[in-house]
This record gives sequence, structure tokens and C-alpha cells, in this order.
Amino acid sequence: MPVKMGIFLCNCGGSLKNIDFPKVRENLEDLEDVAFVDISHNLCLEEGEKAITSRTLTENINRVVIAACSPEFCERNFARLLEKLRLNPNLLSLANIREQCSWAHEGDVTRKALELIMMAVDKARLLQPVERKEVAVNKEALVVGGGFCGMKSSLELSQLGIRPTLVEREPTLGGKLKELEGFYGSQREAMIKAVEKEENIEILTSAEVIGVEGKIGDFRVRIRRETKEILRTFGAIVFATGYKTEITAGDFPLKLGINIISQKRLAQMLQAPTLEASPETIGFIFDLSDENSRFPTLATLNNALAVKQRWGSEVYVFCKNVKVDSEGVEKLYREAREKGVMFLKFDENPKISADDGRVRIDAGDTLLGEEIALTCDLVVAEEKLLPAEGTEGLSSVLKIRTDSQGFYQEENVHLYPVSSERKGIFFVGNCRGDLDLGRVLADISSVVAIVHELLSPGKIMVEVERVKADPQKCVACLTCIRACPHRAIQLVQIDNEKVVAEISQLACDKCGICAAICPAKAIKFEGYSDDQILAQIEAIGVS
Amino acid sequence: MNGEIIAFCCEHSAYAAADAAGKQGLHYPEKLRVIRVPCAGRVDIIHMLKALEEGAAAVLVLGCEDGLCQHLTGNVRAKERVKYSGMLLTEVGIDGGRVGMFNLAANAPHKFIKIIKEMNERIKKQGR
Amino acid sequence: MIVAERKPMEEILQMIAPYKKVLLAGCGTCVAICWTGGEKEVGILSSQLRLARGKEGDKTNTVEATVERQCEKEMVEELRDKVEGVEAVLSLACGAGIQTMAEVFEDKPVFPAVNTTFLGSPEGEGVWLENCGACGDCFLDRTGGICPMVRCAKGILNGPCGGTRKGGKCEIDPDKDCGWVLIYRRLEKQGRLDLMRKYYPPKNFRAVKRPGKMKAIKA
Amino acid sequence: MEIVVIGGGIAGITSALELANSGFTVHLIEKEARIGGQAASFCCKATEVCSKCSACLLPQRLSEIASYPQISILTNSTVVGVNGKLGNFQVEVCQKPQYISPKKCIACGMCIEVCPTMPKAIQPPPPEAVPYSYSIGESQCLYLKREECNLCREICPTHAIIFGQKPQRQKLNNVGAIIVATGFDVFNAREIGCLGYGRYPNVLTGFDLERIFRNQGSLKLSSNAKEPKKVAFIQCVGSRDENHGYCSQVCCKYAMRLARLITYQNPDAEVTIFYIDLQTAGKGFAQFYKEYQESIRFIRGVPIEISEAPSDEVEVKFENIAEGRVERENFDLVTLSVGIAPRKDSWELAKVLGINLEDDGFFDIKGPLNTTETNVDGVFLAGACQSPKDIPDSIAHGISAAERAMEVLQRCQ
Repeated sequence: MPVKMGIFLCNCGGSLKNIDFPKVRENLEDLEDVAFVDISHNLCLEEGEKAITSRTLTENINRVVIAACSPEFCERNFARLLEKLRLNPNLLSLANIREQCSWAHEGDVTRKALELIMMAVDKARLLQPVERKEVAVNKEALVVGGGFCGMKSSLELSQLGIRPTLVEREPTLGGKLKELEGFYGSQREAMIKAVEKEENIEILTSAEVIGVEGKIGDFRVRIRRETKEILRTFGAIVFATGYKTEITAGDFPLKLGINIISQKRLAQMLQAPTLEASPETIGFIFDLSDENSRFPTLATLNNALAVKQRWGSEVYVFCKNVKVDSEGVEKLYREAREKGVMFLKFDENPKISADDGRVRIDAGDTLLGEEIALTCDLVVAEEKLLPAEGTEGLSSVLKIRTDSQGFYQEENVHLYPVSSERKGIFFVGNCRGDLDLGRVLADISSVVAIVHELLSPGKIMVEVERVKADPQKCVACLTCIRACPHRAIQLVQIDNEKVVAEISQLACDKCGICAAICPAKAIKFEGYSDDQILAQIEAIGVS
Repeated sequence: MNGEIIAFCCEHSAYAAADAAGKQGLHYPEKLRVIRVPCAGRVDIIHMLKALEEGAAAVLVLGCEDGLCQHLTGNVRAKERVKYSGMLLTEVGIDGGRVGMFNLAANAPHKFIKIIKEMNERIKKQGR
Repeated sequence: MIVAERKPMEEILQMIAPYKKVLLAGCGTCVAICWTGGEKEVGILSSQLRLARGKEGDKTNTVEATVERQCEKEMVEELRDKVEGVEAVLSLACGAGIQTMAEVFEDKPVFPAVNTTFLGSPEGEGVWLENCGACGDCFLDRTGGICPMVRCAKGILNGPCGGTRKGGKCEIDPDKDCGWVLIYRRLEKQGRLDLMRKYYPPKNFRAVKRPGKMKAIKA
Repeated sequence: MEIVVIGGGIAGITSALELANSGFTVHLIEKEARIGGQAASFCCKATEVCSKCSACLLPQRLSEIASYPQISILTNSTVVGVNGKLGNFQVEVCQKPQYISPKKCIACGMCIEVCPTMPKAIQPPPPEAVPYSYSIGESQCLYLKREECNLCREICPTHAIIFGQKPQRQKLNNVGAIIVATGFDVFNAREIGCLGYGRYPNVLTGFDLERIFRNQGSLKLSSNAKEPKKVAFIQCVGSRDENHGYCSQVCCKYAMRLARLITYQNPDAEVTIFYIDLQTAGKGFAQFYKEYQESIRFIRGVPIEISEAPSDEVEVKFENIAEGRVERENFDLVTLSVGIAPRKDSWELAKVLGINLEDDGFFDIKGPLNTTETNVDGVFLAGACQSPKDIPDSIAHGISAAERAMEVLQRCQ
């Protein structure tokens, strides 16, 4: 069908005075393929919409060029309007003559406005419709990790009508909850029971994920359960693989022993029904190696309070900074101080030495401005929060990047909070970093909300051929597959012979990296194709 | 074309920054022509060369801040391509600095203006 | 796969200096995959040439074409119409392709725009490693599938040289693995270490640069 | 089913988008003339590299919500009455007169040209404002004062200006759930008199700095129009004191980011940060801190007093712990890192909704595992109105509240 273009110019209520609209129209009217050029006062309001509608229908145009304000304001609305008019929304081309022309310059900018419109016109000529269709998705979700996050995510998912499968590599559910006492410990039994009772949740214990293929809506996951391997498909995957704590040898000068212990060991001692002799002086130390974790502060405050309550010991905390930036921690800190816990803040790491069966700490206190020497019966060492065992292996199975500490996800604020670079794969809780309870809970419900939104309709609307590799030109060099940040491309065999790259429209996030990198120029990104970009470049300065 | 500056602007950041500059009434040289792209990673070497061939004085690729590319590597790739294009230009005796890649955020109109003005100064010095 | 690198611009400009209208012929196979002579690179070089010549006030007229395999006469033949319309051909294919081109169009000067460097395999995105020296006398059967002629900096047939660094790195280039350490480890894994004890008489060497590595600068 | 979201800041916007994506009709009720909340006035703090302040996350969401058909935005509006229960609330909303209809205004700026007052009674919107429409200040407008002038109304091409409006009340029926996302008040530094805020021109708050960088792109002192050379940041102003038993969670980070921006723009600048405890936790932030430990001077302890010194400088009196004495030092600029305070009018809304406030004045939650639910079924919390939160946390909390609302509604149906 030959191109027939309608151009609508909007003078924004007559306010774009530094553009001579009649002159612009004059220059555009005689262009090839242009059916008409209309000037309007306010295309964005109802009357503008009516004008576009009637002109488009009566003139029977098949390309729409609109010169108006920034696409940020108007693109979605005009695209919607085109759809209403049974025109493919991709046949719309916009020129931003307000924010980036009239408002950005002083004096007459008619020429620039005309050029911007010419760029849009030349691009419009080359635009092709992009059809959309619904693709069915698998409505089941996979949750990996049967700890607090995994169980809570599964429960919330099932409440929203998504059927989760919960995979845990241990023989029983519970994860780190099994080690914790107090508030979390009290939640453990109730939670496990609730998960087991929920018919919608399928539980696979002693099972591990060993392979993930496919894309959102259709992930093919290989799970090894004891000796058997199961292949299952899921619409989305939520990783809640948790953390581990560790005392790193390099960070702490002395080895753990009877009187240098971990927080975990202390918690166990506190739980023990009897103790030979309760320690008189206890020292806690953290901030020795780095300061990016809230975990040591929280563990110290909770345990220090428990020590005070249970044994009444003298408690000293050595640290650089008390990390109080999560909900309720400042109150906990105050309570600890009121109960007599002493906080000593150092700049340089304290010296820790053995002293006749006890432990001596030499530290410079910045608040007192004095050197302090303290001999403790028990020293509780700093524990680091690290990704759980196997996180690295899983991330390479998933082809997903980890941060410098090995946690899932690079810090990219656009991907925050729980989404990964692969659509349909999510991370919650401490497997993606050091989070406190409030943040963990927010993680869980936000991932549940996103998964629900994706899967519950049972289908996703996709643009069929927005980005497409031409099988005739593709040489299967794998460049695009290696470059695609969203892992949306794979090789497929067509007509039983040639192997070519195929872009999954479900997984594709429309960035165009593949189109730019393809050495055979086989990939076309409709709307931003080479032709369309070059047409815009060539249109500059022609008028 | 006659000495224009072409800026390929990522729609997640630089394009919005350009809009914000207009909204705040911050003025910049009229010779700027913005081409909207979905990610700086879409911009290819040939786009930059073609623009210069057509007579542009300079080409800018403006993408998201380092580490903030929605497509993870788009802005990094763009930077390398710009570097490579600069080398190709130097090879044929053209100032490689006439192509440039800069990172900025959607809410940084002042940075946008600064980039455009600096590039304009550069090409002015070369008599374009 | 054949790996090639683009020639320095100066050289290319000199070659085509006498000709106004030039055909840039790419090849869609090996050199396309190693980002040197496919359709994309043809476009870039052609634009670069126009920029270079345009500056001198002498605009080159370039024609661009890429065939699937330039080493095939039948495929090169498809370019006849285009070749007839130009004064010279600048080929971005490997040495084999350039020669086929020159053979098919005997009356036209055909120039190489690339240097064919080695037989390589991709190591990752944009990186190719030389693994094979195309010596014509393969003995990978005895070295666990690792060629010491190429992977050893000294091309020693009965190695290692004795200068291997800690961690199995090469004496000459500490960034590279010692080829013979790699061979030892491979044979060890296969339980065929006895092969290390065998002596191999000198081979008939041909000039090969080793070990070659080409890294594309663009992404 | 309809849902009301009270508050159009980053948390409320996120909740609204999430709910609308799941098919709900959302009424977003904003007290101010524009949505965007506090985050709209934050600047980009990137230097050579991005400092991950997340302030740039707002513009994209704003432009998305502006053209979302299932979300109706009611600006200048407050919730004045709520009846009913989960699944069927009736929400009464009062809308202040706007004079310029945001639905009709196309921000062409013709009204501002003809406005005869000085300063102009009509003001343009800030760059990312949603709705992007002009507003009229009641105190300057001649018509609103004495019905004297009608110029803007005559020239407006879309007839968007309407005078003589009265506050309008409307009832939203069939509201399934209410999400409260009213955000926070910036702590008023005037409350701590000895810090001199409001008295000395070169004592500013962190939020002031954000606005200055945002609007001007660089920091110049108002007194001499020069870039400040010696800058001090004072942490925990309005946090962690006798009246505020919590950490505001954002101030250490914004102070360090702003400090870096200042030293980047003016390499001669020397920045000192006075602090109690540095909150360096969070992905990658410790690394950030490490890199700047050398170039920024950190002093433990919060200054006692700030007074004026000659030539527009500010004198800071602080305790030098290492030396054990009180010291005085002059700075070109002192920035008070003010914290997040609960909204002053929280209790009014709490009364209307029947929800509880906790000791610090933030809205109270149902239990430690329900950080978005309140004591009233069907009323949820999102963002910093529940407790101090930075932008990413507010976003996560916003989505979280939306999810809880969806789940509860699904259950009650």
C-alpha cells in the first residue's frame, strides 16, 4: 500500500510564538506522500482528538506525523488513539517542537521546527506496522528456598491464586529459622504448618535447581531430587536462597575457641538450660573489616540485651558506627544503653590478644579520647553476612550477574527492588543483599505483586516482530546471544536445516543492543532500524 | 547538513533531561538535533559516521549513568563504540573528539546543557 | 574460523588513491563473525573512506556489497554487475576470498582491506584466540588436543621449555598459560601421561606467528 | 473495584501504578497542586559516576502515571470523611479551588505573559510536574483579591481558568481499600534555635541543597554568589534526639552524596561532616564511603552552637574529643542534615480513618510481620508515613501495600 501521510501540527494554544506555523505548513504540504497538513491549537485535548479522528478517517491515511510537545506527555495517548482508529500504533511518528525546540531557544526557530518535523516525516515513511498478539503463559511459579522468605512468598502467592512449587535442598523446611530463637523462632512452626496445609503449594524438599532454560511464561527448570531429575515448567521463578554468616579469618586476628565465639554460638549458650558459670564480662566487636552491613549491629543489640537479662554480665560493644538505620533499631540501641551496655567507638581496629585464659581488647575510644584496655571472659566476634552456599553456581546456571560480594543483582536502581535482568526471574530477601526485616517483608510482597500481575491473566500481550533477526542474513555467529542483556535470544533450527538466532518477544526488553552489534546486519528493530535512524540523519539540514 | 550537533539520546535519561532543560527555560545552541533511541546501546558506529559524513559538526551519544543502564551494558557498549568511532575518525585525519559519549540522569538538565555547550565550544574552536 | 584484522587506513587509502569509484566487497562468513569484513564493517569502512576523501575535496564513490562466501567463485560471480561499474575492488574477505575475487574479475584491480591473521576460535564476546597454525601436519592426537606449536610461545614440540612460571604461566608472557602445562593437565586427566615421555622428531615448520590473539576494540 | 491512594509521592504513585496494572481503578488524592511529593525536588547527585541516590526514578513514573487511563488524579484535595468497611468504603474528598483546571491547561504560558502582578500571580510548574499545569497564587492574584483583573482568563486558549470556585466535596463510593501514602515532613530546623537556621543565610538544610542543585545545577552562596569553599554538614538534626527516637535513615547518605557532589564541582572545597554514627550500610554504599574517607573530613560529635562570623561566614562551636577541648571553626556554608519527621497533620487523617499513630507520630502497623497493614481492615500504609524510608524502600513498600490490598480484597470477595 502506498504511503499516505497526515501531518498534524500543534501550536500549543498559540503559545509557540517563535515558530511560524503557516510557513512550516507551506514547506510540508508539497512533500511527496503527504495528504494534508493541519494546524491545531491543542491536540492533546478532546477537540484535538476529534480533529485527528475525523481527518484520519476521511483522508484514509496510513501514517500519522504529529508535531507537538514531548512524547513523554503525548506518545501514549496518541498511540492509544491510533489503535482506536484501527491504525497500528507503530505508524505514528512524533516531532518534539515544544520542549526541545520552541522552549529551548530564544528567537525564531521555524527552521529548526521544520527540520524536526522533516525528520519525523522521513522516519514515518519507513515505519511498518507491528502486530501484537497474546501469548499464553504458564501460571505456576517456582520458589527456590524454603526459609522464611521462600515460605512467606509461597503463602502470599497461593493466597493470590498462583500455584507455587517450593523447592528446598534440605530435607525439611525452615532454613535459617531453624537456628533462630526468639521472635523468628516462634514463627517457625506456625509457618511450616501453614505452608504444608496449603493445598496450592507443592513442596519439594531435598531438591535442587540444576538448570533453567526458556523465558518468562515458559521456564523449563531441571530439578534434581535425591537421585532423580525432574523437568518442570514454570511461568516465573522466585529465588529466596538466603544467606550464611561467617567469621572470615583475615578479618579477625584470633581463632574462635572457648572464649572467642560467634553470635550463633552465643545464642545457643543463651538458650542452654544451665551454664557452669555465667561470664562476668562480655565484649562484642564489629566493623573490623567493612561497614556495609546492618546485620552485626542487630545481632549484637539483640544478644547484648539477652545477655543482660539472662546473666547480668557487664557488656561492652566495640564498633565504629552503630547501624541504626532500620526501623526500631535506634530504640533497641537506647534500651541497651539504658540497661547498662557500654558502647565504645574506635577509629583504628582494636588489638585483641589472649590474656591468661581471657581475652584482652585494647582500643582507642573516640568519644572519651582515651585508650581503653579491657579483659573479657567472652568475646563475640563479628560475623559477616554472605550469600548462601551455592549462590554462585546458581547464578551461572541462570546467567545472571552478582555483585562484588557475590549477592544476586548488581546495584541498578532501575531494576530495584526485586527484578533481575531476565524477565520473570526475581530475588527476595537476603540472597540479594543485607536486608532487615522491614525490607525483607517489602521485598516479599512486592515480588508477589509483580508475579501475580504477570501470571494471573494467563497470557501476556507481546509485539510479534518488533525486533527480528532475518533468517536469510543471520550467520549464527552467536554475537547477539552473547550480547543480549536479557538473555532473550537463542539459536533455533528453521526448515530443518539452517540454524539462526531467534529473539523471544516475551523476554526481549527492546533495547536494540543486538541490532547494533550484529555483524551481518541481520537484526531489525522496527521503529529504530538502521534505515529509520539514517533517514532522520539525512533529513537534517535538507530544508 | 551544515555543522549541526547530532545527539542520540536514550529515552530513559538524556531525552528526559533535554525535555527538562526546555521546561526550565535553559537555553542551548539551536544547532542541536536530538534523535531519540531506546538505549544508548542501540547507537551503532555507522550512525555516527554517517552523521558526520552528512555534514554534522559533532555527534553525541547520551546515555544513562554508569551502572544505571536499564539494559545493563548499553551505555558501556555505547562508550566503547564512541571511542572506536573516534579512532576511526582520527585515522582519516578528523578530530576524534567530535564524537562523544556522556552519561547523565533524567533529572539532570543542567548537565545536559553543559555537555552541549562544551561540545559547541569545541567545534567552534575548530572553525565550524 | 579465519580471523582477520583491518589494514591501517593509510595503506588502504594509498592503494585506492588512483581510483574514484570503488566497490567494497565484504564476506558474510568468517570475517563477518570476527567483526572485520561483514556487511556492517563494509558500511563503516565505506563511510570512513568517504570522510577521508571528502576532506580532500575528492569524494570517493563507493559501492557496497557483501556475499555469503567470497572464496566461492559462484557467489562472487553475483557481483559482476557491480564490479563492472567500478574502477577497482577493495575486498574485506580473507586472503582466500580476495584471491577468488581477483581470479573471477581478472581485468579489475582487487585490493585487500584486511590482513588475514590466523585460524581462531572465539573465547568470548569480541575475543578470538589462535589455536591452530594450519601447519598441515596435525599431531593433536598425541598432545591431548592442544597444539604446542601455537599455544607454546616458543613452538616447542617436546616441551615444556623449563621457564614455566608459577601457576603454569608462560615465561615470555605471564598473562598466557604455558601450552605444555595445559597439555600435561589434559593428558593427566585422560590417564595418558605416558605420551609426555615420547620424543617427537622436528617438524617441517612454516612461518607462523604464535600465539596469536586478536581482540576487537568495539563492542 | 476502586481503590483510593492518599498521597501522590513516590510511594503512592508506585502503589497506584501497581494496582492499575492489575486492573483496579485508582483515585490518587494529593493535597498539593502536583503529585511527585518530596522526591520531585531532589537533584541528581552523580559526579563522574552515579551515586545511586535514586532521585531519577521519579520522572519516569510520573510520566507513566500522567497518561494512565485507570488512574484519576485529584490534586489540591484532602480526604475529609470515611465510612464503611473493607470492600466497601465511602470516601469523602474535599478539593480546594484550583482556578486553573489541570485537565484543560496545556501549559502554554500565555497567561503568565499577561499577568500584571509582580511577582507574577501565575506560576509555571516545575519540570517534571504532573499534572503539568500552571497555578494561581491567591495572595497575588488581583481577581482573587479584588476582582480587578481578568486578563489571563481572556487570553487562555483552552478556557482553563475559572474564578469564583468554591471548595468542592465529592464522594467516592464503592472503594475497596484505602492506601495511605502521605509521606513525611522535613524536620523544621528552626526548632533547634542554636543552629541558626533561618537566621543566618549561610546555614541551609540538606533539602535546601537538593533544591538548589536541582534548580540551578550548581551551588552558589546567596550572600556572595560564589561557590562555598569550606562546607560543614551536621548530621542527625531532628533524628536520634530526645524528641525523635529513631534514625531518619536517609541523612547520612544524602549528606555524603552531596558532599561528594560539592567537592566534584569545586575541587578546592573542603567538606567536614559532623556525625554521631555513620550509617554506611546498604548495597555498595560502604565502598562509596571508603572512597571518600580521605577527601572528606569526618568528625564524631555534633556541634553545640552555630553563630555568625564576619564576612558572611558561619562559626561552628564543637567539641574536639581527641584534644579534649571546645573548638571554633569558620565555614562558608553549614548544611543541616535534617531528618524525616511525621506529618504534622497525621493525627487528623488518623482520626478520619480510625487508624493508630505510634509514639514517634508515624502511622502504626498491625504487627511486626505486617508492615503495610493497620488496625483498620482495608486501610494500608505505603512509604515514609509508616517509618522513615529512602526512595528505593518507599518504592518497595508501595508495591508491597498494593499487593496486600489486592490479596485482602481477593479474600473478602
